[in-house]
Amino acid sequence: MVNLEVKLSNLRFKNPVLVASGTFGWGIEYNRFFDIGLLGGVIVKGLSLNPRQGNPPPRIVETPCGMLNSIGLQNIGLEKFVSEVLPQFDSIRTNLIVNIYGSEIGEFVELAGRLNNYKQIAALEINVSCPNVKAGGAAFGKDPEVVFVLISSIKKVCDKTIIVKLTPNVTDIALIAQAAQSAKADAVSLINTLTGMIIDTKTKKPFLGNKFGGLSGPAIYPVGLKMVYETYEKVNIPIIGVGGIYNADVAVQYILAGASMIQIGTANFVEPDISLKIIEGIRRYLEDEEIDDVNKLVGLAHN
Amino acid sequence: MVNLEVKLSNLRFKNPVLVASGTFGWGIEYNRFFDIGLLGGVIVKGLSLNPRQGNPPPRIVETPCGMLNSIGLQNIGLEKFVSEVLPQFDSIRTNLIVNIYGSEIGEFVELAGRLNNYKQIAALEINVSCPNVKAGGAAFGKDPEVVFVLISSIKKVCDKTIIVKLTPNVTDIALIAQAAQSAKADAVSLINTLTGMIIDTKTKKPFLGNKFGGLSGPAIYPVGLKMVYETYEKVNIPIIGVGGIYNADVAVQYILAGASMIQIGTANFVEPDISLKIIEGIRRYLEDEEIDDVNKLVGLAHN
Amino acid sequence: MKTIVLNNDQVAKDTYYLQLQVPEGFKYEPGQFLMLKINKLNEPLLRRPFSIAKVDETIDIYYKVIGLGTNILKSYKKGDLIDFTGPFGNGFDLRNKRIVLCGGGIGVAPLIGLKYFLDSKNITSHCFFGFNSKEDCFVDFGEIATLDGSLGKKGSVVDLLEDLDNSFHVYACGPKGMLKALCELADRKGFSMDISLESNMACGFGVCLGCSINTINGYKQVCKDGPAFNYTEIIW
Amino acid sequence: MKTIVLNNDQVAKDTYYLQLQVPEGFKYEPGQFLMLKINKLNEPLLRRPFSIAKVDETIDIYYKVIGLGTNILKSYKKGDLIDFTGPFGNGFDLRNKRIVLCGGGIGVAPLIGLKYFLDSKNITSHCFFGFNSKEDCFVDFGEIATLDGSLGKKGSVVDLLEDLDNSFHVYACGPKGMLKALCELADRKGFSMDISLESNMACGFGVCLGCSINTINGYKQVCKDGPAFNYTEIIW
Ligand SMILES: Cc1cc2nc3c(=O)[nH]c(=O)nc-3n(C[C@H](O)[C@H](O)[C@H](O)COP(=O)(O)OP(=O)(O)OC[C@H]3O[C@@H](n4cnc5c(N)ncnc54)[C@H](O)[C@@H]3O)c2cc1C
Ligand SMILES: Cc1cc2nc3c(=O)[nH]c(=O)nc-3n(C[C@H](O)[C@H](O)[C@H](O)COP(=O)(O)OP(=O)(O)OC[C@H]3O[C@@H](n4cnc5c(N)ncnc54)[C@H](O)[C@@H]3O)c2cc1C
Ligand SMILES: Cc1cc2nc3c(=O)[nH]c(=O)nc-3n(C[C@H](O)[C@H](O)[C@H](O)COP(=O)(O)O)c2cc1C
Ligand SMILES: Cc1cc2nc3c(=O)[nH]c(=O)nc-3n(C[C@H](O)[C@H](O)[C@H](O)COP(=O)(O)O)c2cc1C
Ligand code: FES
Ligand code: FES
Repeated sequence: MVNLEVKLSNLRFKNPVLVASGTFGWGIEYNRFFDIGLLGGVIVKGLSLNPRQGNPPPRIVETPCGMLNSIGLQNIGLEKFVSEVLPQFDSIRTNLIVNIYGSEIGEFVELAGRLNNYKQIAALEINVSCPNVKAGGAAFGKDPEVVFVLISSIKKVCDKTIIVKLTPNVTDIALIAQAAQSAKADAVSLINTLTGMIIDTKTKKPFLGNKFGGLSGPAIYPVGLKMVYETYEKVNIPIIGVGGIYNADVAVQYILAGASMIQIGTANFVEPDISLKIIEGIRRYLEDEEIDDVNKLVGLAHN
Repeated sequence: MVNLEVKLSNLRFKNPVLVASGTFGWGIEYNRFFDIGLLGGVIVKGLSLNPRQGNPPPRIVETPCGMLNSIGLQNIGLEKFVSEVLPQFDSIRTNLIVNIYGSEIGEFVELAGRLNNYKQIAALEINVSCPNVKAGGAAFGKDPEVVFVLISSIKKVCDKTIIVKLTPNVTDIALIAQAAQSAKADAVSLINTLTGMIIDTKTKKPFLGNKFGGLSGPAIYPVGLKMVYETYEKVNIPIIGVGGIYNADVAVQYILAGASMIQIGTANFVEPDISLKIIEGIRRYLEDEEIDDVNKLVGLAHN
Repeated sequence: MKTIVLNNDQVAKDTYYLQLQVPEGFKYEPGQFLMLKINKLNEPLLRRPFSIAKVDETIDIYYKVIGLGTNILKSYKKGDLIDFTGPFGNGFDLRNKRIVLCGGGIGVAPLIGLKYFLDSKNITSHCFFGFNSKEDCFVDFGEIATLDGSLGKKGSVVDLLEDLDNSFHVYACGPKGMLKALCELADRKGFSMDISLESNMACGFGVCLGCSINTINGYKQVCKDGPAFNYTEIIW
Repeated sequence: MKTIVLNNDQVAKDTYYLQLQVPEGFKYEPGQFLMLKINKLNEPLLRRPFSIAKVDETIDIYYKVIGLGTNILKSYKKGDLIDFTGPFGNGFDLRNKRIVLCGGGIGVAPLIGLKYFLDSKNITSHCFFGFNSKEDCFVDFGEIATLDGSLGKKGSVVDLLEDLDNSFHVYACGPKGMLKALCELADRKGFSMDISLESNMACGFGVCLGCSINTINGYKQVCKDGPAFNYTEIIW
């Protein structure tokens, strides 16, 4: 028997497989396919203080081995989340992680502070890829100082495990990860989507209503993997790997690169129960390699 | 009849289709498949002052809809290039563009100065994605000031058309393009490869001999397209679009995004005469759309 | 889930008739759709939505060859396994009025099942279907209009509905242009109408929020709130 | 270029025999290979190299199902068109010595054509082929060794070459482990040897510089400088 259990700060996870924000709804929708209690954890869709409409359609388009999305963080807002979604997690036996964002630091802090009151929530994942209204629209996650201030402020009002979700659209992602570490983040997750676009040659206009979108899916996994690998050499806090994972082999690659846990995103759309298959695949890999504990795999590619 | 001819500084190109450095050898190798004189231009593989061995194998691996390469700029060096390759271009009726790099500014400048003497060469493409020895290994192309100094210095010794090839592995590629423009570059070409890696789960080690490689191919085209689109709004010099182009539709997307010309890279390996098919496809698109000049297409997606 | 392809024949120009074995316990309502994974590769990556035209002995789907996915789909042979999720979406909302089905092109597909269902309940309905040309037609019932006049009445199927009044309820599916024209007609004539919409989809069951359309009540998801919507709700 | 698949049958465990129509003007030398584009999609993206086992009425290729590409290749049927480039690479360099062909597993493929060629020139050669097991064997000539002893001599094919001396020249192709063992044997026994190597390839004709191997004369390209190399040149 191999051990798949992993720990992150004071949390225990049955296995290192999480599902990525924005690709798993509020979690419960997937119960029609399998018992989501079998997952290491569920990261629900990006939550903001107030409800958001999101971007104009069309919002998604397929690209070679990937997809672009410009959902624009559509969500029901804190109040409805607390009254309608949270109670359903009373009976779900896995870690609930809430992905949050705001358009300025104050919004993040208020949201984190209020979510701190709910015992169903294990951790917060802070999405710093959204545009920072006060800084003229550039993403929070592109400036290490802003990340430091943001995460420090959140840590003051929230004692849950704090994970910082980093954007890959930067020159040096490890630098941002270091800023998160200095601000006492418990972990970083990387990568969010790469910015991209597609133009419709019939209309001669950008295809997405929002012009630009985030590229995800198998196409981007070599990029995410490299960012995890290089960040692993620069920080001491755990890394959660995400980006294009579509089978157990790629999941294992992320763990070997230095990820303590991994997230499945776009692949959930293609194969709703892919995360279960990946858990089984990681178990089989460990058995075949005669390694008794998944934690022993983390970062092995650096040796 | 539609016009496909485009101009760049004082050069004329039969059509806007070039072939990308490192994917077309020294050009002549492709004559076994078709008459390379039919191309808008040929950008030959990265040349350095002295011959270079390149990186240890394995050097390439396939990824979803893409490939990673870590060739490491293997090449025969200036002397052999001048004596063995250049004379063959006397009889080839297309624009020869030489892609160059150095490990420090002085090397670039010497190379550009010496290449300035050869009439067979129409333009130089300056590859600033290679590691800068003096700056501790970070690429030249990540620092706008370095790009400014480098290109200004090259312009002093070389009066050929100067194209600056930009790396996408930066927070703000338009900023680098602006630096190139300030230094009086004649054009920028983007994008070079995205840095990525793959880990072999059998050996638990990075697959490539050099660990990291450059991701190219269809997978990356939405990223390249977006960078061309945003750079078009920030600079006045022509943009040459490159990254994942594999058919005429994607080529037209790049032109609509703002590229005056485009380069075909990885697709040359898959289909050696793809560049000819893309020229024909662009022509057919213009005919279908009843547009009489490819130059009228440039940047239309911004309207 | 996987099921067996029982038939995949061309029935009109670029139009194929796909029959799948009905998996045990499979339930569906007219108006719902399946998401098909076309091959085992990462290209095409996402599943493609197809309306269930009808389910009795088999699950019937009619599809038009458009791009990457449908070009591969047409090479499936009897006996091959195909991977589906669903059925997803809401069934048509049945109204207590005189019922008209109006379809254009491949949009006729979901209406076939509705007609079949209404017949089984002894509810009378009138069918009007439009195609570009005779060679595009894949139904053998209903009044037909073709743009080139090669079958039925020459012109748009919308013209066939000129006589409707507010005692009618229309279920419509088809290309955007046709649906827009129908909406204008409905405004003019006063009949009520549900229209079945399309959108690029990633999941098909409401989690990606990618298939939004704009309505007077804000963005709605085609896959979960539709695919049929009351026409007065849509902002084009 | 495209040509027609004439046969694609399984001939041993995971091993298929692909026969292609010989296009007009097609020329080849034993030792060369073709690059096949497996489908029209971007996945798998790159062409895959396969040795030409032999050309007479047809182009013969033997291939082993390994991963993405070969799993699709095996579904090709008689009459399908397949897209190739090549032939690329150098033919085997013929030596004026007593000739031995030594192949392991699918590495036997290119030696079939060499044997055929030598026979046609009335040059005597001795063939030694190794497989894991009887079920992997797809040749009906030569001396066979299998690791499990189910066919021929039990053990490695390398053991069959113990009697060679410096009057012999060996052409070898097979897995890395076997080739390394052969190199040691060659050092010990003094025979000369050319070995056919593999590498991931993007272009197949010397322009991508991706298929490099390390030699005492610096990096060389398997596709252009090989695929066969004098064994003394290789740095493992
Ligand atoms: C609920 C629902 C039910 C449906 N039912 C049916 C049915 O019963 N029968 C049927 O034939 N079809 C049906 N469709 C439509 C069907 O899903 C599409 O025709 C199919 O997905 C096309 O897939 P493809 O891979 O062949 O084409 P793709 O290559 O994916 O192209 C499909 C369309 O996507 C858009 N698109 C994708 N990429 C781009 C780009 N780069 N630029 C511009 N546009 C782009 C275009 O509109 C294009 O025509 C239905 C759709 C929905 C939403
Ligand atoms: C000159 C030459 C001649 C050849 N002749 C023959 C022949 O006659 N018959 C034959 O059967 N084969 C031959 N081969 C080998 C054949 O080309 C390969 O088996 C084939 O390309 C496999 O393709 P695939 O898509 O099925 O496998 P892939 O899925 O591409 O995997 C193939 C191999 O690539 C490597 N690889 C790719 N990605 C990774 C990764 N992420 N991590 C680790 N490893 C990876 C591994 O070694 C893997 O086994 C030849 C090769 C060369 C170079
Ligand atoms: C439709 C969609 C919506 C997403 N929404 C969010 C979000 O709300 N918050 C967030 O941090 N990341 C979001 N992401 C990014 C994913 O969580 C993930 O980081 C990214 O898709 C890369 O992983 P993948 O390639 O496995 O999908 C979204 C991705 C997709 C495809
Ligand atoms: C094998 C290989 C070698 C390359 N060598 C060079 C080079 O020497 N100089 C350079 O500027 N770009 C080089 N590139 C980058 C390409 O010119 C191009 O910018 C990149 O591959 C993206 O385009 P593509 O997706 O069409 O291949 C190389 C790319 C590949 C795949
Ligand atoms: S397709 Fe995902 S929400 Fe509708
Ligand atoms: S495969 Fe491209 S150089 Fe050998």
